[in-house]
Amino acid sequence: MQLEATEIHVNYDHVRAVTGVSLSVGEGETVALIGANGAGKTTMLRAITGLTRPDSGEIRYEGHRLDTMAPNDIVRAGIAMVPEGRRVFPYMSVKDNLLIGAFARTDKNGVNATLEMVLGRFPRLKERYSQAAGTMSGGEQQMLVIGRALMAKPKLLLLDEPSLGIAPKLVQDIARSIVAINRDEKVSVLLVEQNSRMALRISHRAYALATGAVALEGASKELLQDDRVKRLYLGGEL
Amino acid sequence: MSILEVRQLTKRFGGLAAVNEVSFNVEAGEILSIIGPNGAGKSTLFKLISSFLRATSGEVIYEGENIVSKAPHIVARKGVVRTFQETTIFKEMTALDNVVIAHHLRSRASLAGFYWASRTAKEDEAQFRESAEEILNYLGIGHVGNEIARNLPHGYLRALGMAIGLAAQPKLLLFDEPFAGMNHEETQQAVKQVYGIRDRGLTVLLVEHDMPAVMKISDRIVVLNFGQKIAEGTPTEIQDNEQVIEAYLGREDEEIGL
Amino acid sequence: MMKTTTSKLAVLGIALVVVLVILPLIFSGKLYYMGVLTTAMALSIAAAGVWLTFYIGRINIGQGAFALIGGYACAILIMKAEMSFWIAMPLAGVFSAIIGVLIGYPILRLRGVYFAMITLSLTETARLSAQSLSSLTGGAKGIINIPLPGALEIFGFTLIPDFSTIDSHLAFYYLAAVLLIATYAAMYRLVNSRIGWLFRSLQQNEDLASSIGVNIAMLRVIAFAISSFLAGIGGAFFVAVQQSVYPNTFQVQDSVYFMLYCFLGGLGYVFGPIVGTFVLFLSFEGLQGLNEYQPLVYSVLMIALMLWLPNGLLSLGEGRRDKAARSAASAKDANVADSDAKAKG
Amino acid sequence: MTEQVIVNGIYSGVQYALIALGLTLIFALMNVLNFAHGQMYVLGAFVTYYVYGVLGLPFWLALVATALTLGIVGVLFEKFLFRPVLRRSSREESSMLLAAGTALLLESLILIVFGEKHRGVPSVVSGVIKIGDAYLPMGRLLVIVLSAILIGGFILFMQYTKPGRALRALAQDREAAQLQGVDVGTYSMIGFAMGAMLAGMAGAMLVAISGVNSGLGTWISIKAFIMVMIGGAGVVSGAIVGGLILGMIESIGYQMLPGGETYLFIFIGLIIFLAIRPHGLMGKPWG
Repeated sequence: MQLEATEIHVNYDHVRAVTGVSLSVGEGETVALIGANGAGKTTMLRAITGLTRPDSGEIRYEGHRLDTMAPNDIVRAGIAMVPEGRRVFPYMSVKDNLLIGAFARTDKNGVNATLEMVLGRFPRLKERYSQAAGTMSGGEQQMLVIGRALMAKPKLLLLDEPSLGIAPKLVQDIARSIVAINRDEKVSVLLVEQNSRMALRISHRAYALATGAVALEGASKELLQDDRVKRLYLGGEL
Repeated sequence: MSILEVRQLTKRFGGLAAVNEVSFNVEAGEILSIIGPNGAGKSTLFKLISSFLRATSGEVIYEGENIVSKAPHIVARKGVVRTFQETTIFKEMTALDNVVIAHHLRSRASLAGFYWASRTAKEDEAQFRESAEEILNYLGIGHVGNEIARNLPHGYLRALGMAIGLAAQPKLLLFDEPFAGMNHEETQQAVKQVYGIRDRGLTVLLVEHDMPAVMKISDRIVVLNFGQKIAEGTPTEIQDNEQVIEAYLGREDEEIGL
Repeated sequence: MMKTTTSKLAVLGIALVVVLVILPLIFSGKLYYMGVLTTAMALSIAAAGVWLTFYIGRINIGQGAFALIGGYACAILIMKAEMSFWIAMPLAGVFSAIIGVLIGYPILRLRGVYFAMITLSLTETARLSAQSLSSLTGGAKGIINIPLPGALEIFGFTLIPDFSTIDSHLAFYYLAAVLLIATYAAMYRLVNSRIGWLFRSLQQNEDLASSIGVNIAMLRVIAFAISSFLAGIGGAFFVAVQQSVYPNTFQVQDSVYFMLYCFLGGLGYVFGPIVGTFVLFLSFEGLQGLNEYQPLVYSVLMIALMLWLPNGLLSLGEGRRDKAARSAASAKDANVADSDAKAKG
Repeated sequence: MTEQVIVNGIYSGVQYALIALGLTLIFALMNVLNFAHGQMYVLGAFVTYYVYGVLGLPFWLALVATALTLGIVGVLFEKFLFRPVLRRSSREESSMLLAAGTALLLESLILIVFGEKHRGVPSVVSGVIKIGDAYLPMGRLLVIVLSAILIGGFILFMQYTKPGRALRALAQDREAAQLQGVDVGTYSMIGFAMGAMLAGMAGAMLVAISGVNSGLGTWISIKAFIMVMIGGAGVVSGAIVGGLILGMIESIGYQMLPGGETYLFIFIGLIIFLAIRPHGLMGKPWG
């Protein structure tokens, strides 16, 4: 497995956010992490990228321990994250937002090639190239942060709620881009989503979290038909 | 009878409507939950009702009086009190002192009276302490009254937040995600506490995303998505509402495959 | 835990009273030392005000302004209105407090560095006002030859003799001691009354305080008015000792020092400002022998204290374990708070 | 007459903008209000005085020496003082006390090394040009041009270089910047050093015109705070606008009012302004 997290526990300020979650992502796989708000999905991503230190457990990426590395070194190791809530750099242009995504890279030509690829994939970004990112619509900003993450040429892409607050029509566009990125760029994807139908449709495997623990796991196709997923969101017994 | 009427309440940030013409009523003595997917505008709505944000337009009628955009302490004086998520307590005070100070609205003595420790002030203090102890015991955390609040475990902090809210003697108590980050047993406990609060004669409005808890506890539910009210009804009605399911799980008809 | 700290501080207070009475016996005849002690006490009074604004969560670097206002008010009342010092001094305090309310009401909405910056520039404003309003203040030449306090008589009975007829240094010393004790007794009472609890609630969380019905805007102004009052009293006293006041009597540097006194003593302790003022001011005077190296040594000491004793001198008295626990807790809090804040932003 | 006022305003304004830029950079990156900014300015002036005035080396070499010295001071301050204190303490007060301590430290060091005397240097250039009715000595013109070049260079650096982008990203969203691989520690240090350099360069220009003495620091810091309050803390455009506005108001005030009253009115105006716009003209995080 490319990424393997074992028995992760995270507490924030006395709050148990994650209690013993284990998950893995294989090379070339798209794995969905679904569950209602507050289930601990984001915390798992933060633990993988080093923004939050797990209280216990182990995270390995291509054999190396991640849970002792600084966030900037984790990026260099090939993991890029699209944080929740479209965290663009609002007063920077689209261009600068994309270029900062390649901050950890030193291959200038390679960066230019990636930039071409990203702009090809998201033509809207090309139209808004020198506009301040904060003035764009939510959907455009979401494309930008995905593009920004791709600029790092990651081997593993972590996406936190890309459909959040995006109009339903655009959600489909974003879902299609995720599929295409996984397929064309040979990037493994760990997708955190509340929109479980979308996430299950575009992923190979999925974990469903509830109150900080894995409640369901399995092939996405099967979970899509599983009524327990709905109950996970809207209440009722599993 | 409606204790609270929210009418066409709107809040815009820049051009974006975080809450868009939302209207609903809260009946006296009920437990009403506001739910919605992440980013739906729940917490903005919550802050508008408790007056921690100024509304762009619309009204919040409490007992026949429009309280929209009044200072939070004035709204609290009228009987609409909010709680916060668990980290918002007076961290460097003991749990008991947190609740004692929260009796502020019940003071009969003036500030000068408190300074000179007048008889009324002494009576107030004694009464506040007694009442604070009663509230802490009622919520089952009386035994940690003398702990510094920042050292308390999470479940206790949540109860402490409720205790602070209760001490202000509200008629309408607004809960901000009372079950977030709790495990199953803690949630059960907290649900009981909320029932208990209703049984004390209060009306409860809560914003929450723990669905099992919301379904269990609520008399009625209001569902928001993209800042608009998309449904209102009993838990069973909400669970079967296709629009609600879509808001949470996404649309069924999309065709995106691998 | 609260109880033991309280009684410890009470003991400290009594010890202070005893020391203040005994000191002049040791230093009798040594005018310089008496003067230094008297000044330190006057500064402690103003520093108590700064401490109170810290107590409601505001960084106040404007105390020099209010001390200057108090000083001028007192001087003008004595010289132009020919008032007795004993009336002029309290009026000076009240005048400072009124200015404090007028300025405080708009600016207390600001927090953190914004409030700090605006208060810092208040001190310059006060100095420039004193310079410009020369018909009232004498401009850069200041007001000089202010008479010593006269006798205080009530119903023909002399409570305090005319200072010019007695050892005025000793008289000022005891006056300062009385004012100091009165100030800190009043502060102690304030902080341990419900008002103190309300102030603490503001410091810890203004939103939560307003949610339980506390009128936070009013309380902030009250605290700032008390602070300005104490600055006015301290300033008036200082001017009476100097028998003169100039626009430079209190400057930006002094405002910064007031803040440092509070930090050094410890922001969590009512008596922190006394300890901080005495330690810093006396060591400052003690370092006079080092000539130009004096401020250097002083600043190095200050930075070293900041690095190793961030909770002030009085925190040395706390149990070591408790301190370790606190700093560990605050370190983790800081991380979480930082990421939380960013996550929300 | 009015033309002279405008010329004077621009002359002060560009220097002020340079000072405010350094202060706002440090604030935006670390949320530290650098009380020692004025002292850094004075230190820069003294380095230039020493290299150019005493050693007689070329003026440009003095500027380079100033930038290097202040850069090193900035690095040392950040690494050994601010970083440990900021990491350990969540209270804003701690960094502020530390900043006040460093201001005093620098001021006393300057006093020990350079003494109290006012120091001047020979003019870098001589001559006067006339613009309309206004006279502008060549020395002042040089200051205007150099300041404008530095401000322009700073903006270009921030806009178009990789480290510049990293600094902007860090100021706008610390965590998202980390996720792009920006090392917070290194870039906070770079930012602090650059802020110190900007203050020092402004001081170096001053010495070429009116000389320097060790007591100027606090007043410069206060002026820098005023500019930042006018423009909005942590915003590049705010610092520039704030600096130019202050320079212009000052110039007009000195023309119309006697003595110190200009600043009295500036302060009163500022309090009223802040009551209406608490976060200044452009108060938003980093632009």
